[in-house]
Amino acid sequence: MIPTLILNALAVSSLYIMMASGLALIFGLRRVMNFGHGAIYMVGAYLGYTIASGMNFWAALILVPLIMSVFGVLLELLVLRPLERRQQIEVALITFGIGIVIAQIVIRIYGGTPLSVSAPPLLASSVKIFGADYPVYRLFITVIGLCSVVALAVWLNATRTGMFVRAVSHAPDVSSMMGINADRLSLLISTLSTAFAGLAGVLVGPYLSIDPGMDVAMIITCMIVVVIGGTGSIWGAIFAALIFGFVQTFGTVYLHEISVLLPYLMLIGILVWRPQGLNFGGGAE
Amino acid sequence: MTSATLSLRPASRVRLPIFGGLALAVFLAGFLLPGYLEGGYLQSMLNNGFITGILALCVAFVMHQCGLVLFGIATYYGIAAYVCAILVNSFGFSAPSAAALALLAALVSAFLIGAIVIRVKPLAFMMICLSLAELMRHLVALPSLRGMTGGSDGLVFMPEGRILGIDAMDMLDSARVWPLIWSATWVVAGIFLVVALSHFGVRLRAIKENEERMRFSGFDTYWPRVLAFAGVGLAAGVAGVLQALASGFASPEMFSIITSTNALLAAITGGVSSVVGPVLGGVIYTWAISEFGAMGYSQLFTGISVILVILFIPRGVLHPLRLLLRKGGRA
Amino acid sequence: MSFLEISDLSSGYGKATILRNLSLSVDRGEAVGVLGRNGAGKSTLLLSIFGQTRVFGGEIHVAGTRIDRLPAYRAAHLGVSFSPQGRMILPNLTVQENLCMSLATGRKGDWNLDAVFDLFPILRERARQPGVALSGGQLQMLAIGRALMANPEVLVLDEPTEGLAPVLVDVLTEALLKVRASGTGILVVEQHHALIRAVTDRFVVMAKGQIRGGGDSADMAAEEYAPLFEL
Amino acid sequence: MIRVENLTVAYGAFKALTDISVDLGQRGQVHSIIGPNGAGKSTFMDAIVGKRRPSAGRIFYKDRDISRETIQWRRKNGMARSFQKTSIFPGLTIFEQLDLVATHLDEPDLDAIIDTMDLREVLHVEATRAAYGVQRRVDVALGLIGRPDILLLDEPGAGLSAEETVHLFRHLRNLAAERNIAAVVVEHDVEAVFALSDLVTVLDLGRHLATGTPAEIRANPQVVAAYLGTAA
Repeated sequence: MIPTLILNALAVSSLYIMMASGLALIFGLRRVMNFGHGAIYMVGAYLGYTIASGMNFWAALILVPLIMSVFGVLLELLVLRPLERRQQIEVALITFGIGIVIAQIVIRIYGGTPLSVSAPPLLASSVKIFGADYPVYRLFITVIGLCSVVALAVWLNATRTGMFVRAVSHAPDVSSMMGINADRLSLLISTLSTAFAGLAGVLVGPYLSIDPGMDVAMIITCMIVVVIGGTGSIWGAIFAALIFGFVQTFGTVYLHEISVLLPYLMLIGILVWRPQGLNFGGGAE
Repeated sequence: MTSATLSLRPASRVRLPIFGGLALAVFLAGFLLPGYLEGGYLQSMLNNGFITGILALCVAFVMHQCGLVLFGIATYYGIAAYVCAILVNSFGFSAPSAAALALLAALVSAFLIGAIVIRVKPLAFMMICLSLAELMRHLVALPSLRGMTGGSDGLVFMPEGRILGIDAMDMLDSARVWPLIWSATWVVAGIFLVVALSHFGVRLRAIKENEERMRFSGFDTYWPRVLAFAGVGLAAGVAGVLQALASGFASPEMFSIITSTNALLAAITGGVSSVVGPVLGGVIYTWAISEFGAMGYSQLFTGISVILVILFIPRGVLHPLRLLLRKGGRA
Repeated sequence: MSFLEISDLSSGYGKATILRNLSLSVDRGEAVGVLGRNGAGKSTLLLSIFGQTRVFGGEIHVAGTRIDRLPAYRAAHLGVSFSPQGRMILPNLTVQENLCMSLATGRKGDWNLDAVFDLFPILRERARQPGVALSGGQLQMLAIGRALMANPEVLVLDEPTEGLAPVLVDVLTEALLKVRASGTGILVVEQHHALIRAVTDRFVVMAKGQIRGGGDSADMAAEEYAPLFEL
Repeated sequence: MIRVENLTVAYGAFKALTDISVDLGQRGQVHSIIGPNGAGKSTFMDAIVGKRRPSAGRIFYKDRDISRETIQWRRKNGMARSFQKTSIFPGLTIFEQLDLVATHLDEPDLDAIIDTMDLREVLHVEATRAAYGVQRRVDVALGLIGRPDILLLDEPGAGLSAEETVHLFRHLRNLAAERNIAAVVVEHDVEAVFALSDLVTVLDLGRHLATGTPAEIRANPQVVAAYLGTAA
């Protein structure tokens, strides 16, 4: 029981990590909270459904992040850059509006009924872990989640571009005086962030279900994760996403229906304790 | 809290009789409205519009006085509606006592939440308020509370007793409940206006402008904002009770993001520094959303409105008008 | 037009005007010292070049390109690089990463990690440590090294000797002379007359946001300049 | 009025101020604090008004240890400050903000302050629309409200032209005399400091170098070496 739960928690956390780290990266660079992130994830999921049923799941896994990165370019060029001088809350509200519009368009196209995607044959089986049958697909999500965290860490810490991203996140003015072009980095980060959201969308299809409320549910989750992690702190967000996944998974089993309230109670609890969030390991603020 | 006395600028004092007279005339004329509308669609639209207007006033107040975006006003609105409905249904309270306790519940919950969220940064404040509304939406829909809250179907209730001379049963009639909604809007707007003009209002705005200087001027900067937040919760509770009484219904949808977004939109469009603008905004958006809703586009309309309003009129449609009236200088 | 040409510049922060109609130019390979009391506007002058102030009037040209309306990062790309006051080393980046920030300019030249490490050997030993772990003198070396990594035509320094022990001032003077010898120009704001005299060709004196005068650095001690330093 | 004993303020491992002991604030006098950038002047100011907690040492105000008192307590008990970066309430009119603070601190004669700081003409202007020199005067006026016993001013001349600085300093000198308050000023403009101060304290690298009359300070060889240089 417990090992299965831990694995489930890791699988869910992986999705949250892919989402929340993207949000935190954009926030670090641009000080903008992208409230449309949930809608991007939703588009990823529905596109994934279309491609998976038209071609196959593996094509969706490759194509959707590529297509979604176009949204990132648009986000940077049409929203973040022109609105650079507006207040961060105003920009956040605009992304929120954009999120609603995107979600509504998706609902227009696909209708309001939940859809499901089946896992590809290769991953549809289950394996024995600690004596219990466990679906391979969930392990697959966890592996992808872990890989993306490792890739992100390597990219941020071992490449020159990653170092520039860290520099701008910590000290935008010093970085600009040293000649670092934050606009170009922001384009890259936006693209990465939406691609990750798309990837999470594709992955969620065979695991949970695809429905019209998934954008709101995800953005609320992401916001709780980001606030708990300390606004803008990437590692804080990743850690908070892990906690969130575990609390949610174990809560569902041991606390039954009360578990939907747990994340919120956790949020309130942490804010009473530390109004600035957990925020360790070098947040942007 | 030492003083809440009015301190108007000299120029405003001269104008007070004129504006006061005009306002009184409009207020009295409002009661005659049902005679012209003869109930029906327009009247219920107006009722809903004014209720949204009260919520918009709350959002505008917090934005203008505290510089914070209250993106979760639905929390207190919904709490009041549910408390009212539950007290009537499960505990047999009469309408007036249920309404009074519902307002108290809104006030207390806003006070407790305010005490936590007022300390965090503005962006986190916005996100937390939104999350709390979602918390409530999930809470009232819990299957185990179904007996009390009606679960995801919402809660129908039939109150008894009279509030301000109107029988609670009659309130389901849109024309009969109108005087209550109309005067409540005036009371809320009036109180917000008086607070804004009082020393307490100036103090709130001063904290918004420069919290550090306030501390260096010997002021406490935490409790005034918590109190303001609690007061706003109470006002949103008024809207919630009105909605509950007018429809005999409380539903999880009252807590939805869309409720909060519409109030926010109405406040920004109307202009957060005015008390007329947000109410007007509430009426206009309620009408527009109902029109677009008939075609199934209500959320799309909300989304597009958010983008356009923030992009082009972040300070409200009345703002350019005011600048014109003011002719550059302060009246 | 000189390589760095500041003409009739008025700038400041928010509503406050600090510089008033200031003009100054630095040629390729030339070294200019800026003197003046605290609060004279020397730092504001340098920050204006790097887009960190609000420009109310006048123009700034670098290598013939007008930069006061361009994004702040462009200045470094065009060949001026900055060692700011207080060093502004990023504490959570390593020494080597701090140095490599300047690679963003994409400018090629003789200054690379090895050259900077040769100039300041202590930085080589500390290359993998975080910026926060350095002493004041090492931070200053790092700031100068970071600016050199951009291979500038003109190196801009704001109070490089601030808070340094006298012996370190000598080390710094030596290093700056080597920089000059490599053909790089220098614009330095400084309170230590000795350093200005040793390193620069000419000096100007600022007071209350304006340049009040100047001359050859070699003659700084001359009688005729004494009134300037009383400003 | 203020006695600082062995004050040390550290940010992590870095000591911004080391073991400073000095008496400040004679009624009716202007006491200036000078020193190079990074000497710890602002930290010193912050420690006195309660924005920064001392790591060691104590601060006495009217012979009472106030090291642990809040900013609000200090203000209510007669310690006021102005800011290096103008710190006023941009969206309020000048009257609104003065009136607000005056009501809170029971200032009996706001009119006198308005006249002293020459703000009568601009009372109903929104502060952000006022000229920078006016904003600086509002900053000082906010500090004057409530009959403070001691007024600490952090670089009142920053961002002002030479004429405006002199203007402001004349105001200050008159104020100290008229209202019998102690003015403590952190300032860069050495000429203005020497011309208008009764006492001068020099800080350097977080240490107390000297305190004395302008004439004594000018003649102090240590100060000349560390700070004034050829300017002495």
